[in-house]
Amino acid sequence: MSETALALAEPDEPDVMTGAEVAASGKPAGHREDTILYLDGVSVSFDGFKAINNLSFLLREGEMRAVIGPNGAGKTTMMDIITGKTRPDEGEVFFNGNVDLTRHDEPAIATMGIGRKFQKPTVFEGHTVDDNLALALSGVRSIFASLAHRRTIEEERRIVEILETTRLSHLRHTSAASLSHGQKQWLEIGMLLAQSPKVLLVDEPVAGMTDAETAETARLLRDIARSHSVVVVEHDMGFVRDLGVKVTCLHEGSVLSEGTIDHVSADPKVIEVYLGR
Amino acid sequence: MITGYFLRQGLNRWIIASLVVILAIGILVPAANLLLPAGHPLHVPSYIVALFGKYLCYALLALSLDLVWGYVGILSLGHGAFFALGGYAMGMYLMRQIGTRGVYGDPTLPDFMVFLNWKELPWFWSGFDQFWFAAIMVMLAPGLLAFVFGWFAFRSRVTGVYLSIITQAMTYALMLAFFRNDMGFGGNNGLTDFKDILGYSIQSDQTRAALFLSSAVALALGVLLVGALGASRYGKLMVAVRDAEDRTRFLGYRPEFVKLFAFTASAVMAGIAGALYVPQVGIINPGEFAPANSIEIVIWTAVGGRGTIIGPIIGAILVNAGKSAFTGLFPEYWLFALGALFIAVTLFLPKGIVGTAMHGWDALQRLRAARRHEEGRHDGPAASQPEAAE
Amino acid sequence: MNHIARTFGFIALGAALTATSAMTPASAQEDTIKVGILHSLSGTMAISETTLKDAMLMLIEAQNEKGGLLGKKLEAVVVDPASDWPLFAEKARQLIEQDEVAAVFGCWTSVSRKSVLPVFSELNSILFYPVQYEGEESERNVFYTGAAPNQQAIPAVDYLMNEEGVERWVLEGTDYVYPRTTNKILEQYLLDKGVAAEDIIVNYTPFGFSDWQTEVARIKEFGSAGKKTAVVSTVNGDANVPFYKELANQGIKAEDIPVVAFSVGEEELAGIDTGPLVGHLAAWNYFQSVETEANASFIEEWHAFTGDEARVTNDPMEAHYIGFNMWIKAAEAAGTTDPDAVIAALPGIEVPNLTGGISKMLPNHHITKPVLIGEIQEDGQFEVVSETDDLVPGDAWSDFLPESKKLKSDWVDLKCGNYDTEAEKCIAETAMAEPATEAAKSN
Amino acid sequence: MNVIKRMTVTRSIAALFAVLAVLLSPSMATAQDSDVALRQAIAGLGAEKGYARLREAINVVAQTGDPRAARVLGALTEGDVYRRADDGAVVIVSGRGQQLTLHDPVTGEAIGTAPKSALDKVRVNNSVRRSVRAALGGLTLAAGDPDIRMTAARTLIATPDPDSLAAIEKAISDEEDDAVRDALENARAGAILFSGADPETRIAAIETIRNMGGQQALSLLARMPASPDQGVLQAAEDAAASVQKRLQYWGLGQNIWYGVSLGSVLLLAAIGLAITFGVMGVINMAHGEMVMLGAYTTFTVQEVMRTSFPGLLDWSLPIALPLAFLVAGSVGFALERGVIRFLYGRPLETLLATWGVSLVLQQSVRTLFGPSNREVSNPSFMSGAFQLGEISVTWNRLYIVVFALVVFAVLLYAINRTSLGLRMRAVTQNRRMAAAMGIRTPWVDALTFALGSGIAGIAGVALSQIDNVSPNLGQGYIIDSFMVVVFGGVGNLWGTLIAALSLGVANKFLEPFAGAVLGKILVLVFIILFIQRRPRGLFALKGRAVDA
Repeated sequence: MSETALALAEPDEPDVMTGAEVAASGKPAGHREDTILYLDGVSVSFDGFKAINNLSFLLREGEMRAVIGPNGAGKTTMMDIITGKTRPDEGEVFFNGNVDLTRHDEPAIATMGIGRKFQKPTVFEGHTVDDNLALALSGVRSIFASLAHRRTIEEERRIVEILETTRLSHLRHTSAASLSHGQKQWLEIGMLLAQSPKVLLVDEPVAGMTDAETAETARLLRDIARSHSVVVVEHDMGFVRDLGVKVTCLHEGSVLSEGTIDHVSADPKVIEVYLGR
Repeated sequence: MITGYFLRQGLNRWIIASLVVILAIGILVPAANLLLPAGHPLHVPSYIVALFGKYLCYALLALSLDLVWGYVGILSLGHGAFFALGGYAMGMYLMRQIGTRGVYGDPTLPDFMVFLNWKELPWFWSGFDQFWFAAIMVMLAPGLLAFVFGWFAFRSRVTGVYLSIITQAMTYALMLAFFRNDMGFGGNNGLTDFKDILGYSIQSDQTRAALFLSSAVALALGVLLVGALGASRYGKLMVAVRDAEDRTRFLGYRPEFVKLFAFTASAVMAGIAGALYVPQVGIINPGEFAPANSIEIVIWTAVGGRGTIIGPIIGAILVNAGKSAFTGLFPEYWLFALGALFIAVTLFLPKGIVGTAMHGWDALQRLRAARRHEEGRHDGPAASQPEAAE
Repeated sequence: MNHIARTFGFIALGAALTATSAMTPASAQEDTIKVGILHSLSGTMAISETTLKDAMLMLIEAQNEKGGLLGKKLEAVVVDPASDWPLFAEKARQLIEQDEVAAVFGCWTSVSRKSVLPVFSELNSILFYPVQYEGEESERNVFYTGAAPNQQAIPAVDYLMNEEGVERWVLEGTDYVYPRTTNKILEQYLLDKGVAAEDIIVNYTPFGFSDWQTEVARIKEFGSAGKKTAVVSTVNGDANVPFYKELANQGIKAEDIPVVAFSVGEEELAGIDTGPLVGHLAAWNYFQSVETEANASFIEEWHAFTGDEARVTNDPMEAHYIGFNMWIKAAEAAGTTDPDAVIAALPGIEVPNLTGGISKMLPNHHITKPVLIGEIQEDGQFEVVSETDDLVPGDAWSDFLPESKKLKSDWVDLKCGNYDTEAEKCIAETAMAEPATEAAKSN
Repeated sequence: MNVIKRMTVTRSIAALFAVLAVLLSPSMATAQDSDVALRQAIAGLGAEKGYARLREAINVVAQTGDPRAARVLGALTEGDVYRRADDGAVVIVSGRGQQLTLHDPVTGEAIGTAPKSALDKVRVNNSVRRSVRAALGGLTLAAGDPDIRMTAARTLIATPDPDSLAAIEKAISDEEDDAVRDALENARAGAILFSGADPETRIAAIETIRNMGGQQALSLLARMPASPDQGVLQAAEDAAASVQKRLQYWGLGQNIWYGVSLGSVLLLAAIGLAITFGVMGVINMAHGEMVMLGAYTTFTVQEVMRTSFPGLLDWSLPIALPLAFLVAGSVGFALERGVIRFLYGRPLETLLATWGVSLVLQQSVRTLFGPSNREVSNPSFMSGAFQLGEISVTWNRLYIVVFALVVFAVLLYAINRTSLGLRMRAVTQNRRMAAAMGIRTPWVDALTFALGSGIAGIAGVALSQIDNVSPNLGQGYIIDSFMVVVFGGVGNLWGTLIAALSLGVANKFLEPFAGAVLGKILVLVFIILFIQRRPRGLFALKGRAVDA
């Protein structure tokens, strides 16, 4: 595990945030219909603590977005709300412009085409890489169908393809439990791909990775972003810069700043939040 | 057709081997009891037939627990309840078969109702004079209970220790309920004094042999079922739910249904085990619902090795054979031996006897494979059998 | 690698154990007569049953000192059915089939007896059952040396009615078959005696019940209605200690509301501070405090055998004493321990009991016993306050239950355990004929 | 030939007469004349066998009216009155063993010793004891101590007798203590109810009884002989209804008390488990056996006290407390070091190992102490009950409630305020971080487990007061304990407290309607349903989950 990556996660390097570019922030502009993800005025609190406070966020089809923010900014909770794990107290959450996500639970949302990678890599350790991907493949989801299911040629082809994309071909029959941390992260991304989602929510994909792995992951995500909408939550500023996409900075459950990485890192509010304390 | 399905699921040779062994025992033991004369060195006394018949039922019960615990990771501390319900359904049929041969000679009412002055048969006893009805109830009663219980518990995402404890509460509540004489199940004495099953005397060696064989067949079917389930995509899903429930949910699966199916199927298996057990031991009483009994099932499974198919079978037979032997050999000290066995197995064989053996076997295979530089070769034996997870 | 070795070691051990369990009968020695002892030594019933195992060992040892039986020594085979009812059946089968015992002394709870009944009738052996029970049973292979309800419950109620002037009754029991049946019989008996229905309450609690506050308060309330009230307790085993503790603490004195118990003997009292319980009653066929020579020497022998001066004796022990002596006498009379011969010889056998009388085995396989009512004393013993003049013959079928009133048991002349005196036929026999016809039909 | 159990629990009656005798000594000289009569009457006690004769003899003694008769009558109910075999003299006996000390039945002076074999006990039964009690009621009304007069008055209320009216009225006029006078007034009213007094007097008496209230009033009203007078009947009915109504309100309170008391037992049983299971995540099936060990420690301590230090007998519980903590705690410590430490992170396997441990512990105790119940007596300060209005509160239950709360408070303090508690919390929240900060985590684990087990041992001391002390003791509590901890929320001590009390109260409110068994079943079903609603119990712990 790379210590540098961890160190980078701490936003204590002001030089990263130079070259500011001012852009409008606040309420999302644009219409619900044009978006793949649409959150407006969302709030949620746990035992009086407001984890998300009047959050508005929107993602266009095919867009990749990086979300940054200090610990407790509400990044993971936002993902929980989108994927149906947490119900917002108020506010609107729409997928594809017209599907109200607050009315659906996790499996339903997942089958609609929202895939999620957890902060802590979560794969099926009792299975091989191959089985992990096979289970993730879109298609059979009902219990009874799965009883009689045999793998099709098409499925086989997709698995091979994903294995190549995620550079795991040589580990195909290895138990997931014996993968390295980085390999597990990739496998999980691979499982996301196998789901054929429209949107990928990726939570800290490079945490604990070596520099080489981090770079590789950035490349992988850029690849994916060509055909999918992606939200990446990350602490690692270097990685976010590598991605080269629009950045949203969350703080105390709402959007603090939004724009290019240079713009956001130059935003005095952001600097205040990261360094002010 | 069915065989074809199972074969397509790719049963591995371990399962086939155990099937052969179980069926061979199922045929040879009763045969040695019936056909060989009493003095013959290979003659199996009826006592052993009854004893092993009981073990086979316990093995099926342990296997059913393994399906939910080993594969899906649900530690049920209430599996004894399903076993007992199946047993009661069979017991009720056997009671109705007594007919006028009860001590009071009442044609419909079982003895315990007669001396408690009950005038007519309670509604839930009707239908049990028919074997087919009882056979359905053997599966339906535990299955339904498991389905309803699971439906609520799994949908509310009750997991881990909480789930274990409420399954324990379930069996405890049922025990208290069945102890009540007002329930109409014979209270503490339960159901006993059975005469015959399907017209054959329950005490004859032939009937006992048939019951023994049926138990062996039921166990073999259980092995087949668990093996087939384990090898199917559903089986992989069960293990996936066990290892990372949230992941399956975010992949679009509904783990509650995965669990519900396994739980219900397992309860039905346990019910069948109970139904076969009752005519062989001749009594069913609320003690079978006791939480301690359910814990014992867990222990058999763990001793043998959970998450493996033959593990729970070996565990159930070994622990119970040990119990039978110790209670006769060292009546005052057998609990020490039993207690020590449980401690030793957990400490030294965390994967159970079979799990550990397989682990060793795997390691051996891998070693050989490595020597031959055959990379990526899929080693067969334990692949379709999930490793015991923590 | 180490793991594998250990595993195989384990499997080998297991196999060895299984083998041993199957081998035991091979070591049977020809020059002894084996006697099976089937009492729980672990689990919930160990509390009561372990003593009986010790008592049997003592009796067998004493008999061997006297020269054994039919020129052979007796050998006790002890097994532990562990308070597990199906295990009782399994162990009974093991004793009879494998160890080839001549007779079995054992069981305590009704359910354990019910569990072994089919085994004894199938394998045709003999069981001596030493505990007071609910009656409603008479099996060819079983000899009931404990009290039937008419040998315990009814005399106790008579005593309370006549001596204490009790008019209001609480029938408090644990919810199982013995209390249910006994209370059913008592209720009918009391109604027949002119007690008003509202002056009787029947209440059941579960096994091992420990929180008696509400129940005892209710008894107290019921007892404060003005009429003299008594509690007839068929509360079983473990639940008794907290029951009596609560009675004492809520200040229910024996002078106000006496409790007469059928399941509380010296052994149970050993676990209770009896100070506050003085005056509460128990009905048995034997008390340790009975002053007879036979009893004094029995107690002395018991203390010598156990090496403990504090060990008490109790009623089921006496039942085993009587049963064992009857079996010896019957076997000597028959000249063999063959079950059929002994079963035939047993009815009519008379042996002295420990209370100064001669108990006789009746044709219904129950025995005659005196009924003693004792009051609890400060030292944990009972003081006899009433005793029946004659020995009371045990009645298998109660006269106070409508369905069993007409039944009669006689294994000598009628050869039937449940002879219907109205229809004048043996129910068991008529029923035996039926499966044959049924089988014929199905063929 | 048997163990002579402690002959006398210091019971109120015995104490009462001892005091009485001292108080009466000045009047001895004047009573010289009646001395012969009294001695003659007392000799009658040893004369003949048979309870009816004995009862007559008691009445003869009582009719002498000599207050000194109280001594011998009191001793009679205690079973301390013997007849000397050689001369037939009636003596009071004290001491134990084979050689007994004899006392004069009138003066109580020691008059030498005699072997037990030379004495015949004067046997008594319930009806004899009742006769004695009735006789004593009259004898003690004139006692000097107001407490004794109070007891006498209460006895008179319970046994109304028109014949004693005159005596009561005289006593009322002499009485100076208000409380005793009130009691005597009630006794008079009771006696009037049973007399042939005119309607007005009886109605007034009914009014007095109604104000007295309680179960006893109801009993008196129910028992009073039927009156031809409508007014009296009506008054009696009204009074009964009003008393009944008051009783109902009190009944509610009584039920709550029962519930709290049951809850405190549950709390005691569960609280150690809240540490070993709740905090450490060990599914500790041997928890019940730790409770059992505590109970057996109490038994052992009491036996030692009884044989070696009889004076400290009443102190055996306080002495047993630390010992039980140590015994159960060290077994817990050994268990953690020997077995459980290898199983962290595998909670379900701790279930198996600890189940094995529980079997071994049970059988060890069975081998050591025998399979039967052992007697642990209530010390005198925990015996009996007192009335709080119409609520009857038994002392042992009250002590247990208080004790449970104290244990809870101490534990809470230990966890939240002491350095071990701090380390304990640190280790359970983040083991690696705690280790990195220099906390010896294995040591803390062992101590935590020992603490939980020790608390279970302490619970055993308390439970020995109300339940069996037998090898099965633990088995009876283990399931309930798990229910309480899970219902309250694993890892939350306050949850355990609330859960125990609410389950206790719920159980006791269901019991009168549904019966004990159904009540318990309903509570279990409620727990099952509740867990569906809140899958992590009443007070779910945020963050760290004890998960399987």
